[in-house]
Amino acid sequence: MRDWLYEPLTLGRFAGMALLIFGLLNVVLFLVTYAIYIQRKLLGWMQSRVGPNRVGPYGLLQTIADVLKLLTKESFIPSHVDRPLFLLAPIVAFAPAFVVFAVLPLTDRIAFSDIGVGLLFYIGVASLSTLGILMGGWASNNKWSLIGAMRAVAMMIAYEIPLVLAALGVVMQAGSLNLTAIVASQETVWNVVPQFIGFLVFLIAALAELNRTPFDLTEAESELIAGYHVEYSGFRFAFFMLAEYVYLFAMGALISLLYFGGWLPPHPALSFIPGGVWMALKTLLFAYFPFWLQATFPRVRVDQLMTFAWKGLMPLALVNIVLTAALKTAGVV
Amino acid sequence: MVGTGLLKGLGVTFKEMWKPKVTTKYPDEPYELPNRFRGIQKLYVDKCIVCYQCAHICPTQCITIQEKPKADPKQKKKELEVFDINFEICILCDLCTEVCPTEAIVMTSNVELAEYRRDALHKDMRWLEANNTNIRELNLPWKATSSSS
Amino acid sequence: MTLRTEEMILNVGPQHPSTHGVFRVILKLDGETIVEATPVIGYLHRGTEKLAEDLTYTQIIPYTDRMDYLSAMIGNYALVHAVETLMGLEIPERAEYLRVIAMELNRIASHLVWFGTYLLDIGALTPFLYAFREREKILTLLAELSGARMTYSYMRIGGVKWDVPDDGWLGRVERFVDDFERALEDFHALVTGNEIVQARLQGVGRYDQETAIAYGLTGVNLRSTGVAYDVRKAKPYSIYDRFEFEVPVRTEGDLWARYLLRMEEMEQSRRIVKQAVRQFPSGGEIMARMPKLIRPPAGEVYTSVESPRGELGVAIVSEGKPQPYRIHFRRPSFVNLQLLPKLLVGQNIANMVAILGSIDIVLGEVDA
Amino acid sequence: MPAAVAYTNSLIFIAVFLVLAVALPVVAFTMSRLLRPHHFYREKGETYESGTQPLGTSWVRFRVKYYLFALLFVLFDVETLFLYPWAVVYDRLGWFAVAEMAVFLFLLVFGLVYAWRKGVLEWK
Amino acid sequence: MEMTVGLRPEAIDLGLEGVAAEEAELLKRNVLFSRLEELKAWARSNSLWPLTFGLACCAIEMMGTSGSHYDADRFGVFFRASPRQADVMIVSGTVTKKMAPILRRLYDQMAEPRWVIAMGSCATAGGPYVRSYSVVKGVDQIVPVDVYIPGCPPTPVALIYGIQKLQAKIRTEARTGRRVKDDERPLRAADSAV
Repeated sequence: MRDWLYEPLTLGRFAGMALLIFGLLNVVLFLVTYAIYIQRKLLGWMQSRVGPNRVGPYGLLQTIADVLKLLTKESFIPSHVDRPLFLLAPIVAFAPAFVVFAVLPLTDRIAFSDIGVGLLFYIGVASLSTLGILMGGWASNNKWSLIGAMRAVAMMIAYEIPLVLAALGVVMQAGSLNLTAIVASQETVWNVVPQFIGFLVFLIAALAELNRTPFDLTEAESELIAGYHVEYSGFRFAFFMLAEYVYLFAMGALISLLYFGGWLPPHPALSFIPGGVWMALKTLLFAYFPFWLQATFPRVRVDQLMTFAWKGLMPLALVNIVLTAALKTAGVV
Repeated sequence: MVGTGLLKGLGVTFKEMWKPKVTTKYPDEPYELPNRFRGIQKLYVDKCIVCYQCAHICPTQCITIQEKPKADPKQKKKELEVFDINFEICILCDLCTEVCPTEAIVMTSNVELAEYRRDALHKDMRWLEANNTNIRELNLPWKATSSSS
Repeated sequence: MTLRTEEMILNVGPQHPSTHGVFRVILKLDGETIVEATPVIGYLHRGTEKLAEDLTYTQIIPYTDRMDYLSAMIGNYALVHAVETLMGLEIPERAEYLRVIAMELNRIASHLVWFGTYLLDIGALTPFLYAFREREKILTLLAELSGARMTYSYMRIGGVKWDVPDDGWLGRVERFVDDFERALEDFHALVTGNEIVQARLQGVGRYDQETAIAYGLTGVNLRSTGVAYDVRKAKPYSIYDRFEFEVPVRTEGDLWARYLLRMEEMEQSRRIVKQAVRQFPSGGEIMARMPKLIRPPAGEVYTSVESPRGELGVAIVSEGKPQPYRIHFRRPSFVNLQLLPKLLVGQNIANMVAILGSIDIVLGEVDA
Repeated sequence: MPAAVAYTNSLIFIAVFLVLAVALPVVAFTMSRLLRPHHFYREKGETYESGTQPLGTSWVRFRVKYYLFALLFVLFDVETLFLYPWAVVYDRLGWFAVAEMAVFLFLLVFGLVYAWRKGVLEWK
Repeated sequence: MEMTVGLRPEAIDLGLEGVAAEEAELLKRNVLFSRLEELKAWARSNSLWPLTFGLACCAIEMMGTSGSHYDADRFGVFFRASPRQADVMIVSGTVTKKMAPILRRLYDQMAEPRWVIAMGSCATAGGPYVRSYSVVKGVDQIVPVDVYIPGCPPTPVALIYGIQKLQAKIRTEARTGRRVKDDERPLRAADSAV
């Protein structure tokens, strides 16, 4: 698997890897399907109700029914839209969400690529999705979508920099942009300890990047009907949702790689449990964490969001860098 | 400190997750409605004296009554020929059961009345007579105490 | 350098999650900033007042249920109170206690709907469900009393329709009232203390006392500017003078003040219900002696009550017939809504939703 | 040269990811097209605007209030990118690089403070 | 004493006793086709997303249905604010003449397949406002209605029953391949076009 990367490629290996990637796609789709189910269940429990429980045992087939319904639901193109962009937008929004998985090593054995600039690749590609949202929102020729798309861009320009700056601390710690190397550098202590400020900034900025509560302004239902995808129906709409949830897992994986030691166990004594399990646990934890916030918090206003990002998170991220530099130079960590 | 309110809120939702849920099991188990609940009327055809009071009090005039032509002119008691409730527009205000002097029309707490056709919501005398489950026990408690008029 | 930008005209409503019904505002937007707001009403105009001219007074009661459908008990009471005043009726004490208990429970239920939907407007999901969970308990109590969950038609001219259910209903009311205190604490922990909520509400949608009075605002919308006007205290009706309760007042005049006031009003209603249950008379009639056909004497009357939304007034012109010659309702939602266009100018869409929610309109009442 | 091999292989696999990521929606939309009903008429295609007829188009010169933020964003993003190579080799550089980067960071902070004081970071 | 109202899902009466023999024959020949249709119907009936669209009093009971106590989410009922993504329009309240064209436009903008539930007597026939000058006497004059729920307003229980009845209708139509209800009122010409 990971070894294949370091030897010349044969056709067989290529086919094997392609199959594995296809498998990963299916795993991700499965995870997303059940993330939505678990989201509805968790929200239900936190709201003193039971959530879906009638479709299949314990409601387990609920999201399957939803997906099938959306698949067989009419997905028409409204009359006054910019057709090419309208059709392209869901693909542009979804594709980067899956491509970023390419640079995320899953364990010390399983990795699909090993490039030096893994972290940069992730951050760069992930922000492409905003382009898909902007395309969809603008092409719809709908005022609600337009406002939603504009908000998406506003959020992207507000939270990209704190996100990048917060990750810089981790890079300094590890001395590499390669995610495998970053994990390897956490053998003794996880980055969340020395980089706690950075972790907080990164987490908040990540929530904003994912458009999760309290930063779900782009599709703020009570304000903008459905935001940028108001005019999308059927499976095209489903792909916007899919992209959003795939990112949830990608971001969950990234946070566990950057700050929680990826596949490393919390204590060496626990290393009999395979790394993949640790990685999966951490990823799921961070993928489901936003649902808890969703059950609790209201939405911030767009001006508050900008102010918070530029006046709150930016200075905090800069302080984090200076602090890391100082500590490193002093030889504390 | 900034953030304590947020954390407290998270605590509330987290605690709620472990509490028992309030959701009813309704379609699997019957749903209990109070005795006084206003679902749909039940008619006792024998008790009806065809006084038309219910039809007159009805704010939406959804009750249609017709009496039977008397076969025997000496016969005192009037009898019902038609008693229809247009349940499309019935607003369940309970005034008809309140004015009925013989309690020939009373409320039941049956609420599962959805239909595919509008016509099916026209309930005739037979239907209303056959509707004999979940009938309200007491119709007018205050009638006994202050029926001076 | 200025950039030339165009204004965009955006319809908010009639189908919009945050207009609380079929209300429509036409916004002229510059970016997300509102330059001009034009409310459009009438999408739920059902001609209640005209219909009432053909109906006897008893028959009008179900229609008052459907005007302010969140507080139907208070609508019921407003009508029967006006007719009773016109007729000069003496109402049995037991009936008055039942009315007050029902009305105050209904006021809590109404504020709970406001609380839930308001928080939904500003993006929080869970308070809505907690509020409806508590409301469901009230609705069950009221259904046990009156037989309906929302459109009660419980009050009659001269009394009430039903006596207390004899299966310990009052005890259940008292238990609910005690439990509700804890629920309110939960709401405060979940919402009031939340910094995001505070940031969203404080200092937004502010107006001063003069404006409020000039626009004829009543209820919480007025009290948030420092005027302690509550019909229950100012012109006591029913038996409200027998209970100890406060009229909460704040002076900020912003969304936050109105939020806190409504939360505090629930607490005050809770107090009233508790006292009413304690003082509840052990026996007595629930209906005054009434003629079979209610014919108030010829004349005019205007009475008002404090609904959850403000002063709900009923004006009746009677010609001595069983039907009114003319009946008019002073609907607080409608009056309070007038200030909206002025408040919205210069705000953004997120604030618009919050401001509209804080006025707390019920479209059935606005359009009647 | 294993590193170079790894790099080429990685790029190939990333390309596979990209192909799959594009193929999935394309295949799904095609499948959906076969399964879903088609019934389009003029009223259905009308732009949705809360149930009313849209007043005017939405393709106007929309006032993007945050264009100053956007300009700052470009600036800061580029500057932040410069920080990355420095961060990677931070350990191996001496005090000189630290000092140099301190100057750079200072400029960044200075820019932020300047924008802040200028009121650019106010949402107007 | 508490009274109870019972419901067994199989007790839902479809008014569909016996499909004609030749139709049954036709069905047999199209087993594969009907299986697919049944699968679609299963998915659609279990994922009815109503449009967030409240008109009057009934809307509050509709909200109550998604509240904790009744939890419409159990059935996969999940409110969507955009008509493009909604499957069922629950007309909850009085439709006035001013509102009628808007209701129709919203219905038009929904993607197919789509259904309409007339909730409450106002939506069914005008209800208490049947004699009012400004109220539409029944929403079926504007959009084709699948299920009528009487009541003023219907309790959440009645609405859940109505939703179940709609689910039953969707599944039955897929299984038998014929409409459960003959719609006597012709739709607008636009509906039958294309």
